[in-house]
Amino acid sequence: MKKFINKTDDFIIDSLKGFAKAHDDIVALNLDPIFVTRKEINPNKVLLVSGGGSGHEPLHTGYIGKGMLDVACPGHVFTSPTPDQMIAAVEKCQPKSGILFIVKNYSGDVMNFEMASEMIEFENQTVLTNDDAAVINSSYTTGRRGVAGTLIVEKVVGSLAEEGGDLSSCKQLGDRVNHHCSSIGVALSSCTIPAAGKPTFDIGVDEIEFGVGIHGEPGRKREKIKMANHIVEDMVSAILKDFDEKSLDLKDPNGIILLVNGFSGTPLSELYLIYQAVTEKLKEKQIQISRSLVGNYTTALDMAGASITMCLLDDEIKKHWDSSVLTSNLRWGY
Amino acid sequence: MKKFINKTDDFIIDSLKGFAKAHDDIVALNLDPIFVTRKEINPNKVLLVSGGGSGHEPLHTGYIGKGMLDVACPGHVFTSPTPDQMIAAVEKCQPKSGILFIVKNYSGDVMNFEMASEMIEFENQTVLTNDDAAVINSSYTTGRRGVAGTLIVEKVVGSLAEEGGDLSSCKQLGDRVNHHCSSIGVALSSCTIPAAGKPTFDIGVDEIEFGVGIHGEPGRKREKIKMANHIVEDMVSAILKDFDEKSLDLKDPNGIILLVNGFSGTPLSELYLIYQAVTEKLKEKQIQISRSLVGNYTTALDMAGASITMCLLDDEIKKHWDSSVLTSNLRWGY
Amino acid sequence: MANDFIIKCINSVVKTILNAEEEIESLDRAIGDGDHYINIKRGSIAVQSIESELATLTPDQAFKKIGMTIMTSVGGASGPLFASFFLALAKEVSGESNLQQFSKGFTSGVESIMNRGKSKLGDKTMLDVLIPVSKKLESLANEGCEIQKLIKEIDLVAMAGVMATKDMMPSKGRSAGLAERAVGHIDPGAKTCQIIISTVCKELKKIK
Amino acid sequence: MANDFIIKCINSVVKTILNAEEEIESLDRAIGDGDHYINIKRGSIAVQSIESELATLTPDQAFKKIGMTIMTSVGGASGPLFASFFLALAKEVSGESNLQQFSKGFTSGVESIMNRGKSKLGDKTMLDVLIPVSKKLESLANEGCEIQKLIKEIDLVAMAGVMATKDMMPSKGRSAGLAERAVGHIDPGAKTCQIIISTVCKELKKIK
Ligand SMILES: Nc1ncnc2c1ncn2[C@@H]1O[C@H](COP(=O)(O)OP(=O)(O)O)[C@@H](O)[C@H]1O
Ligand SMILES: Nc1ncnc2c1ncn2[C@@H]1O[C@H](COP(=O)(O)OP(=O)(O)O)[C@@H](O)[C@H]1O
Ligand SMILES: [Mg+2]
Ligand SMILES: [Mg+2]
Ligand SMILES: [Mg+2]
Ligand SMILES: [Mg+2]
Repeated sequence: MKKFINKTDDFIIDSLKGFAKAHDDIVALNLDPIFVTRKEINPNKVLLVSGGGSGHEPLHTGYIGKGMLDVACPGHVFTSPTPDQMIAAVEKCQPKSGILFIVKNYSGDVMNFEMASEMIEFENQTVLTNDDAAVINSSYTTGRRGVAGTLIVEKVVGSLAEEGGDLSSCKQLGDRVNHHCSSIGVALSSCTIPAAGKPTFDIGVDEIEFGVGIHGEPGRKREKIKMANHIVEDMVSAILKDFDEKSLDLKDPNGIILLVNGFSGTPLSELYLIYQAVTEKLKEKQIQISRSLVGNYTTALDMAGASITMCLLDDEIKKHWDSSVLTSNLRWGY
Repeated sequence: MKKFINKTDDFIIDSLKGFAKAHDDIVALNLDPIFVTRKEINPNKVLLVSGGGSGHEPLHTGYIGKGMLDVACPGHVFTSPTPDQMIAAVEKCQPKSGILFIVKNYSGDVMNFEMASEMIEFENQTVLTNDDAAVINSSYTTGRRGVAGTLIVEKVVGSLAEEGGDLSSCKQLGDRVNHHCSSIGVALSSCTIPAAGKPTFDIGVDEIEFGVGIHGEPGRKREKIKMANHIVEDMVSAILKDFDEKSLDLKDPNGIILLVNGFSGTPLSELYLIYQAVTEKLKEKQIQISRSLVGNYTTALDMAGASITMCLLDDEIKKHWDSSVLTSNLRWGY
Repeated sequence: MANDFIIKCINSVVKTILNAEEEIESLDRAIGDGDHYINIKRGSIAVQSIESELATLTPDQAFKKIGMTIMTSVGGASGPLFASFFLALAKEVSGESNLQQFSKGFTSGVESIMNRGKSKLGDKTMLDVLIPVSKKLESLANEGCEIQKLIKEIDLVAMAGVMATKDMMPSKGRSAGLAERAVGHIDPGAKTCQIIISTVCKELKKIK
Repeated sequence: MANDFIIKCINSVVKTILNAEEEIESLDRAIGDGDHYINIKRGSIAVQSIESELATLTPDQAFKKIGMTIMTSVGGASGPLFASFFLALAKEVSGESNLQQFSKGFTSGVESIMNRGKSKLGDKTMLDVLIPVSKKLESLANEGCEIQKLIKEIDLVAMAGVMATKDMMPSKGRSAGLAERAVGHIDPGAKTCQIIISTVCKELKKIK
């Protein structure tokens, strides 16, 4: 394992210190327990709190700021944060309009946020994101994972909260955006957790992992690498099938947000190539791309690979997607 | 080699098509010959034209837009563009206030832009960037390479050109910003050119390449991997020495822009960790960090590694750094 | 049950966990996200580091303190689950608890995991070790079973529980996404529980 | 010098280049950025693709066309250099050029490379093949040397030029950053020139 790192135990803290310094006009870092808030906390709005294991940067710390999150609680690499982090963060913020937790659907995240939710005295609700179409949803399983769609939920709900939406409206909108999002990811390489020091999974020089999660969890199937257009075809099919199963019609004239997300080890040029391939597929299907985002927005340490997320728009979602946002890693309109 | 790619010959064109579609509010793509311009060309301002081999995205196409570049001419991967691309681009733009070419100092780039410069009938000048402190400058060599500092030159001169600065002021400012920039890069892995299909250089599992260029050109020395703080110490020393040799005093109260740039294969979390290490070193040296940028801004395909760039500020450079910019990959103030 | 025994167990467990790095880690790499060993190591070392404080507490206070320490140091899925176990256990054991009382506490701890994790026997998790162990423990304790025999039986049940996860389809935790591809792999959390239980059994053996 | 000979040479050169992939590519990977083979391949195929157009031109027009084609297809450092060579050569050869005239044109082409590249003998570039070859070619042509002997000598000089780059310190092009680490490696552009020259020599041999 080769990484820019001092001691593995200090990795997250060293990195967060740099993050907080580089963006000290936007965020403030609390150590012990660890959490990041906006530099200026507005206690009157619904407090949007997210968090989860580290290793997905810029998710979530990079989305703190005007029009998006108020707080993020980073855990160790790929390990959910502990309840004391969320508790200390909301105590510092003293929100007067309640708290909305935005939590990716992983057992660990769900349970730690649940414990925090039970232990704090502020009114709070939770939006669980579970946009990963790779995991077949059934009553039998814990359910689908939350992946890059989470960023869209955070942006859209962030806008509503910023303009004064109340807790139950935020919760409702969050649930709807999540329902309107489907994602699928493909890995070309494994990631390496610093403390583990070796790749999470082995993958052949000519293999890809289809349906991989953002922790390098194995996906639906292992297959031979093929032309990008063909990989994208499979990815788009999986997403369209998912929307079918949700009975959502992507041919809606509102169109979709198309997010081509890199896991961090794949160059921007390849992400744009994927984007191009998706546009061709969607043209065939007469699906309108109304908004686009291409880049490394929800990563998996150093994993090479990418995910595609589609979010079906409606007037409200579109309005809140377009509104101004001023965070370290997503910024427009300001 | 595993990449999201269709045919290696189509790589650049497929990727550019996606780029242009994803940002069709900002840019327009011309095929045959290939160049990218702003969607709306303003023929009255000094036309800023950059370009170079592909593989460094978002450089330069990602910096086209209000307050920065007007045109970028992408070559094949790591291969300078050909004169006909620049010639066709400026003919399309019909600039009335002259052209400033911003060219990274590589034999190929210099020669191709020189031929273009000789062959076009518009008044034009060239700023050659050569911020790479890894290459010892001497009359004996072609000189230092242009690396991530190029982005700072493009931003600052872009601002002056946008507000109506004339050609010779733009040229002068560009040369000064370049002189005020020093960079040094370290690679943890090689990159792989799609058409070559194998890594450009071999590097041991415990080795790093100190002073690497943005094409994976071998650097100053090969050494064993060590703690990030120690790698950063060497990098900062090399840069400070370079400023010494240029007789520029970094302790100036204007302070510096600190750019921690990823080559694309290194996660954001590690870049922030490097940033943190640099801040500690600069504190010791009493050098003021006035502006910061951390991310993948000048990349080398899929190479893991990072570079540090410092740019000594003065009032004019600071003003033009802070002014609004609206490109696909650098955006503030709008 | 005196606290010096609890502390002995803690120290032993830390040692065993550190020795099992390769084994535990490779299991979570195969069907999880590769961090389970690191999580468990961080948690057990955190608990070990409060040893001197534990020494001054009653057993119920000690279990509560252990639970809180795990809750604030481990994270992930295993953190809240192990924390819930100890917090529930703490409620059932009093100052001078006996084996029967402990076994009730153990069962209550396991139920607390089931509630927190919304999981049950057969989900391919740590519960596939913990549920059989709690059942066996309670019945043997109620029978008044001789302690050496009890140790032996518990050890066997725990081992059988781990092995059983191998052929299960996963339905909880990160491995759920894998579906049939997880079949053939042992659950890492189950393995950890078995290792801890077996270590405590060894410590118990030494007393008698 | 008739165009059908030029075309024969082009086809031969393309073949030789394609066969030398491994060799050329590894040289630029060692001390450059790994793209030289791809650039040369792209350029020579582009030239080959205008074969039928070349057939209709006078030699000077053909060389000019070749130069322009290289200029707009190769890029990198080698593109403008090779392009300059052919554009300068085109200016010196007339409709029915002889060896002496060609050798002058060759020298003029090499000078054009030196001007464009601001480079000279000993910089560890293609010029370390081209300059000695142009000198030898001009003196042999002026002496009225017998063609088979000339071919042999040129071949040797080109080979000696390539080998000489091995121990040079680089000062131009991408390898300059490497300094002493480039010593021991042959320059890729020099190798390409030698391969092309040797291929043309082989074609010449076949005529007589
Ligand atoms: N809902 C659940 N109920 C019971 N045990 C669970 C549940 N989810 C996960 N586990 C256990 O936790 C283990 C994984 O723990 P760990 O790797 O530390 O956390 P994470 O899964 O968050 O990375 C699994 O092997 C499994 O035994
Ligand atoms: N200034 C120069 N003068 C002469 N030849 C040069 C010069 N710069 C580079 N070269 C030649 O070009 C070759 C490299 O070409 P190529 O790899 O195609 O371009 P690039 O260096 O831009 O990647 C070198 O091996 C060298 O022979
Ligand atoms: Mg985890
Ligand atoms: Mg090149
Ligand atoms: Mg895990
Ligand atoms: Mg090259």
